[in-house]
Amino acid sequence: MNAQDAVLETGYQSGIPPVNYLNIKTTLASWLLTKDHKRIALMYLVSVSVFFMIGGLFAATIRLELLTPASDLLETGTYNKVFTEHGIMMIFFFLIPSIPAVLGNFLIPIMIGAKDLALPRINLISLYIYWFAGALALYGLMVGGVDTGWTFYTPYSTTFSNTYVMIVGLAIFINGFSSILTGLNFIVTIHTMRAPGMTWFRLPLFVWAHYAVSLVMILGTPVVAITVLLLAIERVSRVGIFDPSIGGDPILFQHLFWFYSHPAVYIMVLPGMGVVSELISNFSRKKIFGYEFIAFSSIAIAVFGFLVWGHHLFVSGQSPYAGMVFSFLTMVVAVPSAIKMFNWTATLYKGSVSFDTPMLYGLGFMGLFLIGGLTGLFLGSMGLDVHLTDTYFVVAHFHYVMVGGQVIAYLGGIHYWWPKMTGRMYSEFWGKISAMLVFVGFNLTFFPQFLLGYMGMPRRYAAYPPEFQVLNIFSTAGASVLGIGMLMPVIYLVHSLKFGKPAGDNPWMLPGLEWRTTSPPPLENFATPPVVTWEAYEFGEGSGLDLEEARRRAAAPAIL
Amino acid sequence: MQTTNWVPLFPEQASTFAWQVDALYFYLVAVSIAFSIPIVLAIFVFGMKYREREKYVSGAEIHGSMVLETTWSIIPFVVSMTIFLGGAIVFFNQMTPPDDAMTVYVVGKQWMWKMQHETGQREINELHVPLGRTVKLTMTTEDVIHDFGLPEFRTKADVVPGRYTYLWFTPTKPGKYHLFCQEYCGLNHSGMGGWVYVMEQRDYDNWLSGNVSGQTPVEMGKDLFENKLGCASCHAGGPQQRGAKLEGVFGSTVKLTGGGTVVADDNYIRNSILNPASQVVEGYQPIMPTFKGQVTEEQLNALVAYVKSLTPGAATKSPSPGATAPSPANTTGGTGASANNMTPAKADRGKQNAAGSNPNTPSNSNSR
Amino acid sequence: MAEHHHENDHEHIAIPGYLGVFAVLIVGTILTYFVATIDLDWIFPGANTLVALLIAFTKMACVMLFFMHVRWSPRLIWLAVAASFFWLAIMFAYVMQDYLTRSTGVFTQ
Amino acid sequence: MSTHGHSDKFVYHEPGLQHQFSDMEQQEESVSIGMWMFLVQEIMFFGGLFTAYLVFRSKYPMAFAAGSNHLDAFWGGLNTIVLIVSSLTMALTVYYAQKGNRNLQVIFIILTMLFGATFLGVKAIEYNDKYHHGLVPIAGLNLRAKGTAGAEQHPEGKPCWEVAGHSAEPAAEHQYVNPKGEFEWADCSLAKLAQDEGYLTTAEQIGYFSNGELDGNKFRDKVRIFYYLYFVMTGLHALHMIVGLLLMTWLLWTAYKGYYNADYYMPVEMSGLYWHFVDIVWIFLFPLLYLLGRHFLHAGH
Repeated sequence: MNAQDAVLETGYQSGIPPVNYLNIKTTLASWLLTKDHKRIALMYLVSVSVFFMIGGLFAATIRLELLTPASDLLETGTYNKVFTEHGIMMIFFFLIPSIPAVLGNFLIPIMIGAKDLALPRINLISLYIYWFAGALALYGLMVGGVDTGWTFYTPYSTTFSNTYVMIVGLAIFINGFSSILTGLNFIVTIHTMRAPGMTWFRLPLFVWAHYAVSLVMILGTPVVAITVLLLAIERVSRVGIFDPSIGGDPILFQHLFWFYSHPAVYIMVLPGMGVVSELISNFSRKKIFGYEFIAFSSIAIAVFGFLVWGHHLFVSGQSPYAGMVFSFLTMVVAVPSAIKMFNWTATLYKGSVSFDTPMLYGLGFMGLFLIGGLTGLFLGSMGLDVHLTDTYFVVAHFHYVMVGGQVIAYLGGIHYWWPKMTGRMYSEFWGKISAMLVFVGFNLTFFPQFLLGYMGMPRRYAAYPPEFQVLNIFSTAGASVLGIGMLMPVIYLVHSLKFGKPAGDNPWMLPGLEWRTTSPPPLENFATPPVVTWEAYEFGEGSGLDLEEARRRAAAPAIL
Repeated sequence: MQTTNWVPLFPEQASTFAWQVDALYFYLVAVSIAFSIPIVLAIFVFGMKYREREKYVSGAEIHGSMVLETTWSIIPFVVSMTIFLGGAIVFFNQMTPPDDAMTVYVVGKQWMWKMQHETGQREINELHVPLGRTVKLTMTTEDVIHDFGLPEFRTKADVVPGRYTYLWFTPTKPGKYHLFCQEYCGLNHSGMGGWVYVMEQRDYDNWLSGNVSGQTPVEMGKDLFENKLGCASCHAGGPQQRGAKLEGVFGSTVKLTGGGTVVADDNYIRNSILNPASQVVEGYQPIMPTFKGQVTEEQLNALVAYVKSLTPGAATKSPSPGATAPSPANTTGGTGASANNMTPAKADRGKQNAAGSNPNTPSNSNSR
Repeated sequence: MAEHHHENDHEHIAIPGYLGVFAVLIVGTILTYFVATIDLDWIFPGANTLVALLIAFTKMACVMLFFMHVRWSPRLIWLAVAASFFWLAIMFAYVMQDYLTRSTGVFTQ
Repeated sequence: MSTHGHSDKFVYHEPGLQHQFSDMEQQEESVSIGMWMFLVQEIMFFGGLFTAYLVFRSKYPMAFAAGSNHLDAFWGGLNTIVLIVSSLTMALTVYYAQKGNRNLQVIFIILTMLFGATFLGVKAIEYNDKYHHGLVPIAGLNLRAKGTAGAEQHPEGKPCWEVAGHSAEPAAEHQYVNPKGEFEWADCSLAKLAQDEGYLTTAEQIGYFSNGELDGNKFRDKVRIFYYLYFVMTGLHALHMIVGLLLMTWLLWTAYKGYYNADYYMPVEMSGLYWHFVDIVWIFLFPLLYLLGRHFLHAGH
């Protein structure tokens, strides 16, 4: 029996299937020791949300402190710790794992028609590593935190900071292996676990994006691991290669650090692009424009992303000639991102666009990532970077990419696949409201920071000259809106778990494999192993979905 | 364009290449707008025009177009190349100091900037420069990485331990401009700022002459004694003097009111300036105000040196304020520095042979 | 997967083969020592290092191809090996391009 | 399929097949790709260290040569041989696993472990030697010092480049105290040599000299960087050896239990990959750390 029959059999079932991965076993052990990628994904979802909350609290504190020029709410020392912890929590414990470990973990096996990831035990191990590292980081936070900035620049972090650099550094070192294992798992899975008929060019772009990300994780993360290790050794032994007093070189640390940490930016945003590709195509019910180009631009970004780290070092004492090379390559990386942008836009053309909550997030992503990407050019262009680097322009830029890009996409993805994960539908009304709030609040928060940056307000300042205050007030005001917008989903999503109406297996009648199994899916994802006979993003008759029936049901008065 | 607007969007253009940076900025803003407007417009138009009319109808069967893809790969590439070139040119200017530059040595330390002019004047967190003169900063730091950032001059450079980095600008407008440390450097990072004063040549010369720290300790002390602090009004000889006579006092033993004697050595003089009431010389009223907090260490040294100089033969033992001069710790190994350590290092040796080592030039001597 | 070779057709190398590779490795080791003791700087400075590295690479190739069976592995494995060395090269090249051109922080000196 | 005597007995129950795979073949492919991806990240992990080595070697070649010449190439070479032999035995282990020959499997695993242990033993000897000669870069860890030509208290009035020849054979050793346990290095003759022959790098011209004079202390600091890298690199490698040995112990147990056969021996093969990788790392560490300055011993003087 092939997938079409499976659909006909289970396709329109609108209740919660009696047996699914959530209720098949309910003991605590059945969760903590599970090897089921879906349960692991859910546990990741909870964990990263916790870290996102913590990081968010720090963000709020920062904005409050910056409401006034003087450092009156926090002393400078506390402020330094706060922005450092904000960066560490958000980057290492939310942004990097969020989409791959939650959505990727949940969806990749389903999307390629597999029973599970290729290495489920490794998957569980990576979750525990993540938990351990997170706990360690939180411990470091409890005992006094760290104040080096998330970049840990030497020699401040090795010699001069008297905060808990060791603990947090160790946490980051350990956490690295969690994401290495995840990436490793994805690559293996995508190579070996595809269902019959699921050729490379029938893969959803979400999977392509994650393939690219996994490459970066495997090739980049070990380098930052060894770098942080060297940092730790040097901090303990008081001697090392970053120590200028014996002829070491602090800038070597920056090289090694950014060799990973710039590609890490792509680790954070590439999966977002994958999600958005799904959203745009599916909610305009039209095959995505230029599938191959989007797929390969992901790979291109992953590869070129490794060649540009030096643009963080234009003013740091790096050779200006090296700066030239890095700047040039940075400009080259802009192209694949542009290609994606244009293709998404073109996908809307002659589509049948519906504006459900996930789509709102998708469109929001396009707008914000557009600005984020373009301002990246400002910073990649050396002459301008000399003026802008280490100012709020940089802060605004990477928040546009990280929050405006990655977080928005993450929220969109969560809304999009929520019915599949839980079998319940959230309140569409509140969904739309929060999407709007997030978009508005975000822009109000971070756009003023571009202006502040060009005026020269330095980043990581607890106290700033009074002429910068007006824009900072705008920013803080926006932040409060953003905060509300971010909290609302937590409320109505949790609420929907109990009271949301059953979503049915395929609420939007979409062709992706994940919509052809029950929601929530059974333990091994499919009642019968699927055989793929349709192209990616095939919305017409070729998809084998019974759209007529679906229309009839849609026309019928909804049962509430 | 004035920093006095209620929302100033642009810092002043105060250096020769500031306009280039701004031009580049405007070019990029233009590019950004040129790219965003069409895309955003397209999103809105398509969104409205092709919004879902009937449920579950699939959109048109368009899978892509080679022509379009190549177009919108090539155009962004070309544009980004123009951006790269523009940036590279401006960067080249920012990194290429003219030869006729006047050098100022800068040492960063947590959390202050120490400058020294070639003529010997020292400043802290302030830099006075003449209008229109090209200034080249030779910078290093005693501890962590700092960054000498001058937004109004549109330039900035990290200051790295164990090596020199350079920065140059030619101020074009008199005024007072921000100096920020823009590389995070620890606890008081946000306090590690200051001002750059751009002055007309005339004012600058006045400032130079007004700034005593170029003088020898004795001259400086004399100046303080007679003008700045007005000690002379009491201590200068003469019938109606209220303060003790200082000529020849150094090294002698003086009687104190309420008995007891003390040898008038460095510490005694120092102490009498800071807490005069503690050891009053017999026959004088304890009326002298304390100068604690009004005189810097350096000025104190100078005063002591001057008082000594009033006693023939004692002056030779005068302490040199140079002893208190800063010198970077972490300069043992020429780090990434390579040749750029050579030039100043040589200059340094030169100075040692000639005018005694320049305190703000990192010396190559081993700090272990 | 088309490029898959089942590992069980493992007659690809037998005892003599392994011993041969082993011999090569031993010889390489001894060779690398003696070459290191000869001064090759008359060819060009650093010639010694180059020779040492060439030998090391040969030895590595032997181990990978025969001991690790890369020679009989699917294309993907070749790709993985190639990729890792490519990325190593990136790291070396792009870090060194800074150090080799970093005479100073400014262009003209 | 091999038709080896042992295999039929195991053919029905495929011991390792996990639920997510449809067949053994898919599982084997997945596992081997997974292992290779792991090795890729290992390569990048050591890659960071090699980058650091490259940078500082290119800055301070003479200091690195001096430091390297003081390492004992004999022990290093011996260890290389030992590792290569262990690689051979490991390869043979896999070979006999494929053949489904349990006994030879077990024997060769034991041999492999023996050679692995030998390697660690030799490393221990070397580390101990460094400790006694004040060559541990961390201050305070060289408390029990023995003098040799390479690192001994600075002879009075002698410039650092005339300290007795720094040849590998130790001069008459004598105990002496190194109260602070400082890193010790007196001999900078190689820097002198390079200065005379005029191939100092710019970094060296700054890094070794104070006021135009060769400065023994500054040279010592650069040698210290070499030893720092030496200890970190060999230390991490040794750590990988230890992990490898644990892996081997587990392998030995399962092999002894007759867990593997001609149809299922992935664990053996995967452990083999890891073991060979560790061997490869050493193949590079040996020349880079032990041999790179040898020719100066026989060239300059």
